[in-house]
Amino acid sequence: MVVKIVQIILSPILALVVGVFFLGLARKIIARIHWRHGPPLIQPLIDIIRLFYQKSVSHGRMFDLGIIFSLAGSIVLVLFLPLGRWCPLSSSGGLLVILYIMLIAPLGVALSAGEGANPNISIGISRKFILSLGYEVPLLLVLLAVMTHYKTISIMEVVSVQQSTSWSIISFPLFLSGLSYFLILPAILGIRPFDVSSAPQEISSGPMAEYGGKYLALATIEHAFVLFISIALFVNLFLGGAANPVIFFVKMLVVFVLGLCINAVFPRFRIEQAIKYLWKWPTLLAFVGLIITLAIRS
Amino acid sequence: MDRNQITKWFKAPAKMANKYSLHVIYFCTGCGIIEVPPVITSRWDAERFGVIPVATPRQANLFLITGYVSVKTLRAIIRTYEQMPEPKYTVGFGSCPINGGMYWDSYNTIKHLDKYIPIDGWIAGCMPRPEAIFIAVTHLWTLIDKEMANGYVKYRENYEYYRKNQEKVLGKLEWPPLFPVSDEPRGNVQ
Amino acid sequence: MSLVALLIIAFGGALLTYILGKLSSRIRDSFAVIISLVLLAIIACFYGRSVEKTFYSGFFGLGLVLRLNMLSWFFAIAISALGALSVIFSLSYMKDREHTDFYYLTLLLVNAAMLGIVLAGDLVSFYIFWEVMSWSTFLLISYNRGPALAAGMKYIIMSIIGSLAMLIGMLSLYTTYGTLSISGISAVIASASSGYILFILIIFSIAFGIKNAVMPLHTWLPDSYAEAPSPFTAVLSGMLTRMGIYGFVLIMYVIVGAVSTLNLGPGILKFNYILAWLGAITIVIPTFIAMLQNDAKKLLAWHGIGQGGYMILGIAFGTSLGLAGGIFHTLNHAIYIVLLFMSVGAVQYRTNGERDLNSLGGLIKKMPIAFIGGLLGISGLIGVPLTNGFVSKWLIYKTLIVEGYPFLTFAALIGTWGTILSVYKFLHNMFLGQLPEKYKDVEKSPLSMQLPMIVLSLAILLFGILPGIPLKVINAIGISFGFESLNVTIWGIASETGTLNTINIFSAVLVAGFIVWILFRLGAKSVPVSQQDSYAAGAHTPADKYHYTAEFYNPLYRMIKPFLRDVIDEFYYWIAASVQRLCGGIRHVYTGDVGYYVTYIILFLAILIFVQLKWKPW
Amino acid sequence: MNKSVKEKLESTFKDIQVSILEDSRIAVTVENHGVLVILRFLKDKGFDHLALLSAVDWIEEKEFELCFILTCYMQNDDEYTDSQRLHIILKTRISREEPNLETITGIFPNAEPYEREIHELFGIKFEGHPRLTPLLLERNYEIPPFRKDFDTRKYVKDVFDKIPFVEDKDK
Repeated sequence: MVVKIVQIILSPILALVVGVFFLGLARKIIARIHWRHGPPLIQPLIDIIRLFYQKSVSHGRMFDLGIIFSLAGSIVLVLFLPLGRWCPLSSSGGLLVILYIMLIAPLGVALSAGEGANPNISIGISRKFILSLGYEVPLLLVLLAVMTHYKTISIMEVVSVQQSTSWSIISFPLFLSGLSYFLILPAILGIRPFDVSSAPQEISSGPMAEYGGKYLALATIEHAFVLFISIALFVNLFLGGAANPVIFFVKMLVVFVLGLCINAVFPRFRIEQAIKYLWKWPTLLAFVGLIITLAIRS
Repeated sequence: MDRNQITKWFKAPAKMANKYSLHVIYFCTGCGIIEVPPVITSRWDAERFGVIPVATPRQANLFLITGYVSVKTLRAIIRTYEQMPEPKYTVGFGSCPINGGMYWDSYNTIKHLDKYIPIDGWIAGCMPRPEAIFIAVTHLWTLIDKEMANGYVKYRENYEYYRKNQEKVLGKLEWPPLFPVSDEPRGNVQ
Repeated sequence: MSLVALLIIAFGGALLTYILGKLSSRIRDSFAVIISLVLLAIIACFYGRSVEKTFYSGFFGLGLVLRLNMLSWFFAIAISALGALSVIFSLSYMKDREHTDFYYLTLLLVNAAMLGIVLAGDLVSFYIFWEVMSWSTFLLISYNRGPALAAGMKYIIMSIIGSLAMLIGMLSLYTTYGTLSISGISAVIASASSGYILFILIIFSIAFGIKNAVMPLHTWLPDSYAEAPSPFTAVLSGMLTRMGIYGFVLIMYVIVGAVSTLNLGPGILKFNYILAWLGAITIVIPTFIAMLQNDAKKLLAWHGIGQGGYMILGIAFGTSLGLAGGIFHTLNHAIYIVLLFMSVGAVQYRTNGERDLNSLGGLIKKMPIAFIGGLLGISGLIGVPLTNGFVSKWLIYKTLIVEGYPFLTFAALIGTWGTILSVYKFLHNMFLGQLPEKYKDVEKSPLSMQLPMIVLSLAILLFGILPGIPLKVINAIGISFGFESLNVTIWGIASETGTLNTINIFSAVLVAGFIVWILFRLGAKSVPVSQQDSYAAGAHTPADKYHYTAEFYNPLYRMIKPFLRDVIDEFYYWIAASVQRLCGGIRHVYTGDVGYYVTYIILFLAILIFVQLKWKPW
Repeated sequence: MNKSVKEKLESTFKDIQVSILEDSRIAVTVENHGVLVILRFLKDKGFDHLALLSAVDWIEEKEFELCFILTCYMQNDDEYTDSQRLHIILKTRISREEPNLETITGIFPNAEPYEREIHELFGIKFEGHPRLTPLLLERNYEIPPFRKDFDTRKYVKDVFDKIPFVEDKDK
């Protein structure tokens, strides 16, 4: 029982550290792609400390509670994901609960920013939801393919089966689903070609327009958690989790750097182009993957 | 550049964090904004010092007023400055905000910008070079260290006088005063 | 206290309120509330008893039977609870309207009729109460005159078609088996040929499909929800439309029995597989149509249709988990859709009837309770963990995945994401964003409106965090149908293929929320600011023009709008128009003066004589 | 080519002076009441693009001079007949005391902002103009700023220098 308590306390902290490190790494890699020296790796940490010391503006009670609820949702989601061998809350819901808790974060931010009474925010939120509908179609097909392939809804079982047999990204039907998940990863993370919902130039950073000091800090931390969660889900489902957190972290690093290098060179999509892209190739791959998995299973 | 001295971080985290994470509000007030793109892109790369442009005043703590300030732009500058959250710093870029520069006798430009909003640092030159922005940033660091970058405190204490000057030039302002003002009747000087 | 006395109190109470209404409105209001609460109390203490008694046997030789078992008790308690809450809600909503006695009479009549349906032990009394319910609903829908008359007409025509289908089914059952009592038929029907069982199932599912607005038969619902007065729409959407689900469960699992419904029809074309696909389509298309609506009540109406699809998916596969999911979703849906319609009603009451989402906004500061009700309602509708909607959806998804129907699960999951988009637009356009000038001095909703909203919000959270309470009752229903029991615990369902533990989720969210709240308090103080002080690129925010609502998901509209024309509705209107043309043509025959009629008679006689001479048929 | 335009102008209108400046420019001076007629005539001749409307303040002769620069709307640059490269500068004089003129937005709708600007900066009133509201300036001035008798140094001394610095608020 004590081990469980330690795991429950340790995994969100680990997720926060890894997430903030990934944010710093992202800015450094993008800078190096631009031939710039780029900020130090701990720059996001400095920004967060500064934001916590800066006063801010509040538009009402929902403006505060929404961002708190959304960050709490992200922290809880980390508890459901197996990090290496140990997974704190795996016994209470499995992939379906993960899928549904993933929608707490955008909903919380949308509710809190919505009260900011600013059209930039409303346009940003509507784009964020359209984008989430866009990448949700292939993501659901991918998760259903994994669930029907392993005939279970608990993620620990998926990881343990992969530990014994081969990684699911190599096995025949799930290779297509893995590829489709990798194609929609930037949309889930909200980075470069798909950062259409928080575009600083067009809609003055969308939902973040009215976020000042500590609100912006919580939003950055929440972005770090989303970064960690989406990549951890990919590693767990397709790269077979890991025996201990170190290997798990290395796998996540590889996936993140690979994804980032591909996507840092793209200009930002318009929202229609993003939806057309998301509903064309990734959905096709995921659909074919699901049909083959179904055929093999029955 | 004492960013890596850990002891300073533990002694005064607020000051150190403010120094090494200056987010500039990307607001083109005058002809000087043409100097900012080379500063933030690969030629001079301000991000090395933690200076990045942000979209809204709510997220910013440094306001770079670049180039001449026309009477119409002053209204937007005051509005943006008041929307920035507290520890905020302003830097006048170029000679026009200092004393009107070459438009010293024009009817339509603001001569001494610090009559209307407090300015922490000045960069002389009729469009100074991008390195001058880094000089301003380092200058701001020393000011923050010595607790002298208190433009926002000055603004809060003498808000009444700043407001009066603003209304002398701009007439009636649409938005309510930022801090409570004892509103004795003031004729608007035309 | 027998069932007959219960029904007498229900119907008598309705008539009595009408009479009292003549004396004074205050007495009528309080009497209506008392009657509803008394009914609720009586039904509550009927828990666990299963009674079957023929209360009147002289009805043309058929015994009218009243029956109470776990299923009927479950629906009865839901009906009376929601009926009481909507009566309390309509106290202040209908305060200054004309002929409110008629409104209270029909509202209590509808509640009483629904109780009758649920307690009916035989098909005749079932049909009688069904007709009473349909007619009083028609009267209530067309209460607001104007466009409501057309909506009422559309509703009553489709209900009559449904009732006729049910009548045909009953007649055929009576001719083959001689009895109409449910227990009698269910004992005998197993021996019937599968073709006959399929016929009975199809006939009854047409009637119940219309009432539950399954996809092809759904067109009456959006107009009637939008035009009926809000408190009645709450009852209409909460329980009345779910009589269809009660009917489906009755016909599929009580009368025909689970074993024969599940293997009806060859291979893939089983009855319940097609029904499941109908349910899946009913989830996806209405949810995306809901996204395009600009009228708050129409948006919720389309969601009412969409959620009906989840219930059909739940009960279609006849596993104990699926049945539990379907029935639990019926209760959850009843709770949060009533809450949402009450929230819309409260906003309507304060902004004198404003329903258009594009001209509302920023009401969170003026009507916080209505906002909280709306927020919890939509989180229940979406299925955010810690709300009741999540538990029932989890059950339904688990059945579909374990049974091996990934594409049905995909349709259901996409329905959820469609719900998120359209339901956030609903909440954002009404409560968030800029407050228009003309609603500056709107006050809070009155207490009699806040009370039901608070009760229902607590119910959503309670059933979301401790789902064991309702699931124990639902498990008992499943056992009464002969399914194996789920091991239900107070915090959820425990099973080896995946357990759901809501207490863990709740405590995790609580602790994480507390930590984040402390982190939030540690940061520097934040200054409250008005909506005028929003970022507008240095300009002053113009009043009434700084609110983005029209065409909220514009890029998505342009992509999916052509696919979402309601072709079925147009098809029905085309049929109606062609029938009208036909009758118009026939009407020309009767020109009104006698000369024509005499010539018609002579012509007819001539034809008869000619036929007789030519072919001698007689 | 501009010779034929010159003859056409001189033949139809009597009290106008037409002089050919360098190769492709014609200066036409006319009385202020004849402006509308000539503009209509030139527009029908194909000079349908009012490139600029500007004013000059001849303070010694106490007159304002308004210049209308007309040209043909060039569809595509390469094949151009020399008549289409022609610029016509129409000049007219109005007295400085009561400076008002007919508006030409009837003929050239795009003149509306030009006239508003000239009204704001020179004080010339255009009768029949849809909205003569201020276009560029934030404050209002007794003497319009572009007039020669507007002393900008005195104005700056009166308005801007009188505003005290915040530091010496206690004086």
